[in-house]
Amino acid sequence: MPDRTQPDAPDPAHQTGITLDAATVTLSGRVVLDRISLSLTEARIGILGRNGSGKTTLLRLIAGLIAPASGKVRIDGIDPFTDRKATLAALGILFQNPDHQILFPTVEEELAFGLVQQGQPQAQATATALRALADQGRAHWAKVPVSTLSQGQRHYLCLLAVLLMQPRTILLDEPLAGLDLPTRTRLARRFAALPQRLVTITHDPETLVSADRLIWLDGGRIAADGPPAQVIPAFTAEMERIGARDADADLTS
Amino acid sequence: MPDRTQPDAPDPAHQTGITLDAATVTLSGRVVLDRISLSLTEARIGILGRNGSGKTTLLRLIAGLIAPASGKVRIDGIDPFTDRKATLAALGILFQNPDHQILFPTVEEELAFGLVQQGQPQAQATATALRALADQGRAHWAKVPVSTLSQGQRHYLCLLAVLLMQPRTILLDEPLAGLDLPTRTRLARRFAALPQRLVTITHDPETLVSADRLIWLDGGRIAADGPPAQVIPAFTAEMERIGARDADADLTS
Amino acid sequence: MERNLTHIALFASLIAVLGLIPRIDLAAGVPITAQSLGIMLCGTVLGARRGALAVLLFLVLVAAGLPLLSGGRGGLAVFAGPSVGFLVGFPIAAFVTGWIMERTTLTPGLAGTAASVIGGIGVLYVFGISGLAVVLDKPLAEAAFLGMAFLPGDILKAVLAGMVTQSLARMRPASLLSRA
Amino acid sequence: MLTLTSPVRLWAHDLPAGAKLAALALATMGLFALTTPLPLAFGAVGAASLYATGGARFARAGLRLLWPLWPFVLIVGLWHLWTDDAIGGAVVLLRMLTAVALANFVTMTTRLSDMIAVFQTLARPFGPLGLSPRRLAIALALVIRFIPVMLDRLTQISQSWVARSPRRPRWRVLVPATLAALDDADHAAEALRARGGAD
Ligand SMILES: Nc1ncnc2c1ncn2[C@@H]1O[C@H](COP(=O)(O)OP(=O)(O)OP(=O)(O)O)[C@@H](O)[C@H]1O
Ligand SMILES: Nc1ncnc2c1ncn2[C@@H]1O[C@H](COP(=O)(O)OP(=O)(O)OP(=O)(O)O)[C@@H](O)[C@H]1O
Ligand SMILES: O=C(O)CCCC[C@@H]1SC[C@@H]2NC(=O)N[C@@H]21
Ligand SMILES: [Mg+2]
Ligand SMILES: [Mg+2]
Repeated sequence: MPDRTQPDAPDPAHQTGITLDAATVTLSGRVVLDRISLSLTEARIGILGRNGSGKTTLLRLIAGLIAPASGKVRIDGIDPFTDRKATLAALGILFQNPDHQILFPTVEEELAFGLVQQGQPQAQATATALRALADQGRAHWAKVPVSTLSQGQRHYLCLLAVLLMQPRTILLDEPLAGLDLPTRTRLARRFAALPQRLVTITHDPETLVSADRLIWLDGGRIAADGPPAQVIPAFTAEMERIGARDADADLTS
Repeated sequence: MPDRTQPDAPDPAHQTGITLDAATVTLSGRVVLDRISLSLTEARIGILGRNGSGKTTLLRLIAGLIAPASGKVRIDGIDPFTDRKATLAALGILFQNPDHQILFPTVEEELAFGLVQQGQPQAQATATALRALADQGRAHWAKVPVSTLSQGQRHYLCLLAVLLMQPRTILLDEPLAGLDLPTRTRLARRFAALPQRLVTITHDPETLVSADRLIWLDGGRIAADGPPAQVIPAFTAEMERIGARDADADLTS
Repeated sequence: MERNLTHIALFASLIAVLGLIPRIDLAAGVPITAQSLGIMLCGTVLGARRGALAVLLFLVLVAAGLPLLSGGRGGLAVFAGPSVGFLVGFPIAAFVTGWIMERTTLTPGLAGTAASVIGGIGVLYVFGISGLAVVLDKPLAEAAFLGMAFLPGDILKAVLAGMVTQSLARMRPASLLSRA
Repeated sequence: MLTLTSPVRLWAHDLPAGAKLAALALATMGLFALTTPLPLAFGAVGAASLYATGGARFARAGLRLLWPLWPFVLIVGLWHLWTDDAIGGAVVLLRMLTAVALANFVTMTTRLSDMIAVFQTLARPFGPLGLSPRRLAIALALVIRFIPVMLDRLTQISQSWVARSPRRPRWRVLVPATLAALDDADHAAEALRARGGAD
């Protein structure tokens, strides 16, 4: 049985996708993303780059959590920073750290919240949340305090919460970091089965070999953009080259 | 030039090592480590195991941050929970998350703290910290607010802080998770050059192929204990077997 | 906007967590508690309006029945108990502390201590001691005598509040909403 | 989290929370209007019989909740004996114990969610000031969610300190703990915005 939570999610191929037009982001006076222009319409997109290269900032920009200092961002034609309501249907984001994402004390409340935000009445939202849990064989989770779930379980809860809102695009910030191998294998399988467009940040280029398109960020700019067969070898070679150099020259700044 | 911060650190071979004698840890009424007996005298020791298997708890127990509910823990003959003063010289710990480790606003204060606690006068401790930074080509970090460092840089700072205290054994909790490839390569190289005993937790068995001894924890007990050639294949096979199974059976608590 | 809401909520949690520091029963059933330090910090860090709202939020949960006051007490009963004056004074104390913090140009540390002494001790004691007088059916002077038992501890807390505020100003200047 | 709700279910659980609160407010005002021991004693007997309707276990739980008042009782008792004003002492103690017992009775027989719903209704008039019931609900949930998170943080901070120091951190955990609260607040704000904000 395929592992799909959203049988009726819209087909990503019919969407206009994510477009950035010379978008620049400045944080505390520092240019963190520098005139990024992109048009993303593929179903599986990967983002690579060193620590501090601006990957998370790019995801937050696309999700409308921060505004560009200059330039333009559009998701399926929507401005994600100003039109929050429409963005909720267009786009969901899985934060790198589940503890930065979970807002409610119990599993049921956490799941229902997004639906209420999308306009469902509370009772209906709770019912939908309970049904989703039951579908996953986790009906007993409903009243469980999130603080008693393990890291992997909290991670999974965040994913369920995002999927329940049925966004057309899902942004994933290092979704597999810190998880054990079996959990990684399973989550990867679950991601692969999703009908939505996925944009995934990772430090492991191997997990992106089957992506449609990879973007390599470096110092807030796009260093490479293309199919995995082209980007991965270049990226790996450069990372190995830097890694072989003396550490000191680079960690500085 | 070899990358050693502690030219005069004691030779691990002369130490009696870490011994656990039927140590049990109970957290909020739950048995998290179940009568663990170990005698660790090797220079490079790895700990493997699934999320929630008790790896971090074992490290905390060894570091004397928690007391065993029953059983005994000794580091070079010292009880790490009660004899804090002696333990500081015997043992340092790098926490999994740098945000859980850093206590002070600037790099210099963070580095000097441990030295002052070991009995150095403040002025001398600060001088030592500055010298260590200069040795690493990072003299300009001294007054930098920790919050403006990237995740990888903070990680590196935590490691420096531990090394500066010159403990005979260093416990590392997933020291490479979330770091980019070059930083990982460099840190791995630096770890390899350290004269101290290292106990490393990881989810990546490949990073432990050159260890002297691996311990595989499962559900708070030792599932396997031996050289990498023996433990890694068994561990990997089991993880793949579990990963292939349906997720639902397992994520359910 | 979201940021205001979450800061208010997180500081309400902070007051609750401070209540877990063991309390000492004293002076006619009003405990010595680290929670009054939480009240001061709400003012010095969040400022007048947000600080007072954080304290109110905390009190709403206490009234609703969560055992968040020191010693695991809570429910409507605490508003009928000897502490009622202090509890009513809490949000006002946070407001005054924040109000002073927002207006003085002293360094965050000095301002934090001064504002905490005026708001978190002066104003709070006016309410707390009046409450004690009503509950005990005693003249204000006698109630004030009982209240003085808290003074040494509270002065220490005001100094701590100043030090914490000073450190925050250095470490997360953007998060010191009272000075933003 | 532990709440103060009753271990036993009784008739008062079925009354609307708003009505119980209104009755409690009236009763408390009444108690403070009385100044002689006899009517106050009647009030105390009334409160005791309310507890009696819940059975022995309920009554014991109620008595336990009164226990934290012992220093108050002791001091007031000694003071009034010393000033030779036994009647005044009886008035103060009867009034206080009865008022607290009645309030506990309402807390014990009202679910947390019902109580919060009443507060939301009470907050409605303040909507124009930015205190909408919905925001109040989100804020309350956030507080409950972050209390255990913050406790974990306190443990982590003390462990990080102890790992490098022979001494306990004690009050020194305050700065890192407040910092953690501020950072958590920023993260929560972003998570809230990611799912539609609080308006
Ligand atoms: N609030 C801020 N103020 C100033 N600089 C910031 C701020 N937030 C992030 N930065 C800087 O912006 C750069 C990009 O940060 P970002 O979090 O996007 O990196 P990343 O590519 O996700 O890195 P990682 O792989 O470590 O997660 C970093 O150099 C970081 O120090
Ligand atoms: N304070 C606590 N109270 C109750 N249970 C706890 C507590 N801390 C940890 N545990 C439980 O103990 C078990 C072991 O936790 P530990 O952190 O040691 O796991 P780990 O092997 O380090 O996992 P990970 O790979 O996710 O870091 C987990 O199931 C966890 O839920
Ligand atoms: O927990 C309660 O019942 C409320 C406590 C009020 C205690 C007041 S706050 C000011 C003064 N300083 C203290 O330490 N305690 C009192
Ligand atoms: Mg990132
Ligand atoms: Mg761990």
